[in-house]
Amino acid sequence: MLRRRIHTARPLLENAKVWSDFSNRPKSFGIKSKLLKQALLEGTPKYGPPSIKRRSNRLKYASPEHMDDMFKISNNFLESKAAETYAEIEKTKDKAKLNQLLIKAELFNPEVQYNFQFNEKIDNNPEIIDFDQPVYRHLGRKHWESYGQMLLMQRLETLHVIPDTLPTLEPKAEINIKFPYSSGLNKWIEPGEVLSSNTTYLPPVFKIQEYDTVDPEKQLYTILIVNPDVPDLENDTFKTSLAYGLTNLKVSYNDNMVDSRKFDDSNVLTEYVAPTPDKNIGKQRYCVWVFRHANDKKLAKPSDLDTDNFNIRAFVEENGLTPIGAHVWRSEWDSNVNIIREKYGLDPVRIFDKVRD
Amino acid sequence: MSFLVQNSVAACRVRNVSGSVVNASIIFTRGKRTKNNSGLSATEQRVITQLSVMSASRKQPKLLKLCREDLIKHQTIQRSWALYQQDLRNKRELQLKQQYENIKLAMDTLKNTSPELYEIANKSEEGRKFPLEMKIPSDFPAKKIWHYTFRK
Amino acid sequence: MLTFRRGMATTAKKAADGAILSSIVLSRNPIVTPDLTEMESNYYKYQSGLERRLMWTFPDYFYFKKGTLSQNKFANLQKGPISKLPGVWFPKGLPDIKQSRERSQKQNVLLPKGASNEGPSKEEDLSRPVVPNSRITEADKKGDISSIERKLSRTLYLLVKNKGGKWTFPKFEVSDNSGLHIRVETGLREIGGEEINTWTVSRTPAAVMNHKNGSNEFFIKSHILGGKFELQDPSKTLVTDFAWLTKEEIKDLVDKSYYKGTEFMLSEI
Amino acid sequence: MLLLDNLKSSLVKKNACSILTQVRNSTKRASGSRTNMKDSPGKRLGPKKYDGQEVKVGQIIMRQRGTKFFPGENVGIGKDHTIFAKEHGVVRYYLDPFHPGRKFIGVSLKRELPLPTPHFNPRVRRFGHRLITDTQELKIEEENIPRKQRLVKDQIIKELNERESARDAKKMEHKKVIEQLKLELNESQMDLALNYLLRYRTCLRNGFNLQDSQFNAQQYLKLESILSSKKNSLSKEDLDANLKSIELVSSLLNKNVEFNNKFDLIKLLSAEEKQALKNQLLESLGKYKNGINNKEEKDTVMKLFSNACDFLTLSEEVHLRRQYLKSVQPENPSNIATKSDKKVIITRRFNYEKHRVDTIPRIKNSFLKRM
Repeated sequence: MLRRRIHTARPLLENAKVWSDFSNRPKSFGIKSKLLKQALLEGTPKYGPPSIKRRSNRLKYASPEHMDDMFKISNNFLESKAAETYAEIEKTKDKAKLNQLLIKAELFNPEVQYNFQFNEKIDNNPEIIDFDQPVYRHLGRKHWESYGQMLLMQRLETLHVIPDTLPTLEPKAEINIKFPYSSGLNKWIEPGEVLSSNTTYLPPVFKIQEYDTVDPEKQLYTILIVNPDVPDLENDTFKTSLAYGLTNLKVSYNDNMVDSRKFDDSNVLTEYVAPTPDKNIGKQRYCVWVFRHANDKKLAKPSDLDTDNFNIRAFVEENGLTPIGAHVWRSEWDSNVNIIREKYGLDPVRIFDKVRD
Repeated sequence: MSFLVQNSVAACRVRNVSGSVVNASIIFTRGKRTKNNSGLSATEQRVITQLSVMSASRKQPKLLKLCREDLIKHQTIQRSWALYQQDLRNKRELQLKQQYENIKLAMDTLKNTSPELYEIANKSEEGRKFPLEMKIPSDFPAKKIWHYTFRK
Repeated sequence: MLTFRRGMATTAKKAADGAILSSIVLSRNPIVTPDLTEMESNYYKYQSGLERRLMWTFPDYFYFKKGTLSQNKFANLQKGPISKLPGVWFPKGLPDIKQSRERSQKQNVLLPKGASNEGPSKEEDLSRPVVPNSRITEADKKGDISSIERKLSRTLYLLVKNKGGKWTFPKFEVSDNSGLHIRVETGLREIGGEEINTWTVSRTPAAVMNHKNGSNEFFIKSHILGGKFELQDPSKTLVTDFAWLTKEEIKDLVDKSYYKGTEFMLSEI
Repeated sequence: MLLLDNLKSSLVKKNACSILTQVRNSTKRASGSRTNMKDSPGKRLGPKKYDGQEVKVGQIIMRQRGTKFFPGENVGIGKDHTIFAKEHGVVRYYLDPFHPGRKFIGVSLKRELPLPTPHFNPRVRRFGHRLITDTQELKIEEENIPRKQRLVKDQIIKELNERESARDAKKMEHKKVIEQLKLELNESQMDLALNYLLRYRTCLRNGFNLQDSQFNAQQYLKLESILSSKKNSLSKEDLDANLKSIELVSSLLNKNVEFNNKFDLIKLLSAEEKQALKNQLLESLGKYKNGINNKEEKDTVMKLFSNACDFLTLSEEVHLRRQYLKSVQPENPSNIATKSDKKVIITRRFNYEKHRVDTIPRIKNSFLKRM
């Protein structure tokens, strides 16, 4: 029964333009293009919406009726709510609460939504999607959880990466890998993809996107790539080898590509060994694990790292690492493997045959 | 159209059961000239028309595709509406809570000050009827807005 | 004896210390639907626009039998959609027509008018056009707060002014054990005449207010359904004026503490 | 006794009732109704191996209708839900706390290993392969590739060669440009430079930005040289010298050459130079702001754009081209034809205000392609 008067009950904050005043707000909360911004906030121009590139398509397009009028009212309403939240923010001291409020204040800002929905999220431009801002981290996490995270977990389980390497994973950060050096390819690898030996013969680069609140100045990370499918002929089973290890890495929310500009020899646990599977033994899994260090403690380089028979569980236990993200790709014998083995100075591939009994 | 035809046949079977003259073997189609040659009676034709009103075939509009700005605008509108409704809901709940607490307080006070009145106020009112004179609001008032004459 | 006691029972000032008072929150329910806020009216407009754009084609063959006069009338009134022509450029997109409706747009269905608006309409004429009455009444125009016909879209509450010049809900001292709700109903008739039809929601008081002198004022909710509140002889009842007011108007008129104690009972529409 | 009597009488009553409804015909029916005689032979379902029995690969453990038992570790399930062994070992029937309400059949690789393996422990796996030692067999297996690969092998090799020759041609082009610019590079440096430029160009084409492209190309050369030094066990000094020369060559190239928006190698232009050229172009284009009217004008504008790819980004160039070389000139009195004109092109356009079709005769020169 009780319904009205709410909108008119707060005349004070009605005109508080917290979203349109950019004097002390980051640029990433606004749409970069002036035309787009105008079209969004002040109504679609006569010649049609500027987001449609072709003139003929603009001519054909018709907006729903009364949309602009209603949008203005809605935007003012949401903005007045945001102004209330900002007023609350000034009083709040608790950090976790503050984070929540900062998200709440900007989450429904149409400009923020436009920026996030229609721009590149993995290769983000910090001027548009700035993951330093809690609201973009929140949106990013939601976006990741809606597909990427589920895909990753499904691949990890069906390929038995868990529990063959580590018991389980609680995904916290989004990990992406690509191989830009080996063939100049500019493509993010989907978890579980089978890659040719030529693609993987030089080390990958990693992108560690944190969505949690961490201190990027202090937080350290370790990356391990392990292969749990190395034949162990003596015991007629498999052993795990360490294909690549990087440690004591630092990443920030926006600048989080881990390539050799980010680290030097002191960060390398073991040099990259390219996947060169033997013939007739099927696909080998290359599991990328990313860990957070506990208490910003640096990891000392162990002198006796057995890369051929690597016990990842013991290593993680010893160094107090917390797995936060993973990735996996698969490699198989192909006719190029011998060439790569030669480049690495390894013996030519071994050829196996299935034991039949 | 196939959906429509099936439906009309089915409807005719039902009518057959209830003893009508309709022949189930005829397959009806709307839009076809059926004046004399098909032998469709007026009732049959009416059934077809009625069924075709409910059928979606050839009546649906094109999918609504919004451009990027309009999509964001639409989302903003829906979100603000949801928040607006949430505000109203919260306020209503708060008022109801206040009302309940105050009824409780009033009754407690009454119990302390006058147990006799408390007894009366607490008596069950089962069987009490809602007055018939109470009206539901309409969009526009009636010619006679209020009835001033009342005799017991 | 009886009349004397009742006459004494209308003001709080004269109430003895620790007395029980009973007040009536008499409301007149809205007669017309609530006024829409800007937000609501615009949202409904927007939604109905979307709905019209996404509606199924109007099945005119269902409403108008083929070959009849009314069908002819209807068909003549409709503006047909733009049809496709070979070799012609349509800047707003190629027409996509099904059942003589442009599928990418809303359908404008024009209905033939049954009666003309011209000429005087008689009460007996059943086909006369419907002209709704105004939602704003004479009382609204005059600003007459004692009329029950004001502010049709809001809930109004009866407030009375006592001799001290204070506005309150009508309150009565309870001196017998007939019940709070009985007392307010009889009291209301003492100050407003017998010709009121009220319906008291419950015997249970909706709120209580503790006064400084130790007296407790209980509030009983009631609705007026018909009849008229007419001020009786002020010398007997100690009530000098009355008004039908909305929640906001009550806030301006009564004491702050009094408003705070009763505000939650009052409806916003 | 009384109970028995009761029962008897009720039985009799029942029978009496059935006798009453029975119809006796003059002839006896030959056989029962149609629903009989539909029995089929038993399907021999059930376990074929029991808990603790040893199985070999492929042996059937259970035949069933539906999944009465689910396949557990080291077993597979057929299309009729037959459960069979995938490894040789010991059959185990077990329950898994992670799937309550399901029964499992698994094969344990060793008799002492219990099933199920704890959920968070690594699986127990058998490699099950042996190294081929027989030379004859080895030779056959070495050359053996999957059929699908074998079928496309020739095609792939052909394409590889084509790409390789295209790369060589590109290298020659780049070499010419470098020689024109007179960058002082010795033979090995030239080799590095050509490889660098090729990879630099590939990265740009694949959508990397300028810095990343340069870095990726350099990193590629460095990693390659590290690999070769390790293989040939070069000393650290030699490797450092190699890396240094890569850095030297790449920085020299970065300072002197760049790729234009068509990915052709050109001399590096500074931002000011580019701006100047752009201004110059805009100035000379200014004349044609109101559209071009004849073929000569079209040719001159095309000519002005001939080297625009060197100093404009692709989007800038496309934008300008669209602005100055419109495929159809906008309607104005000068290019609307009259009826007396001979060579006219007619467009028919729907007019939404007047609700009719407009016929617009245009002279040929208002269409870029027909000029």
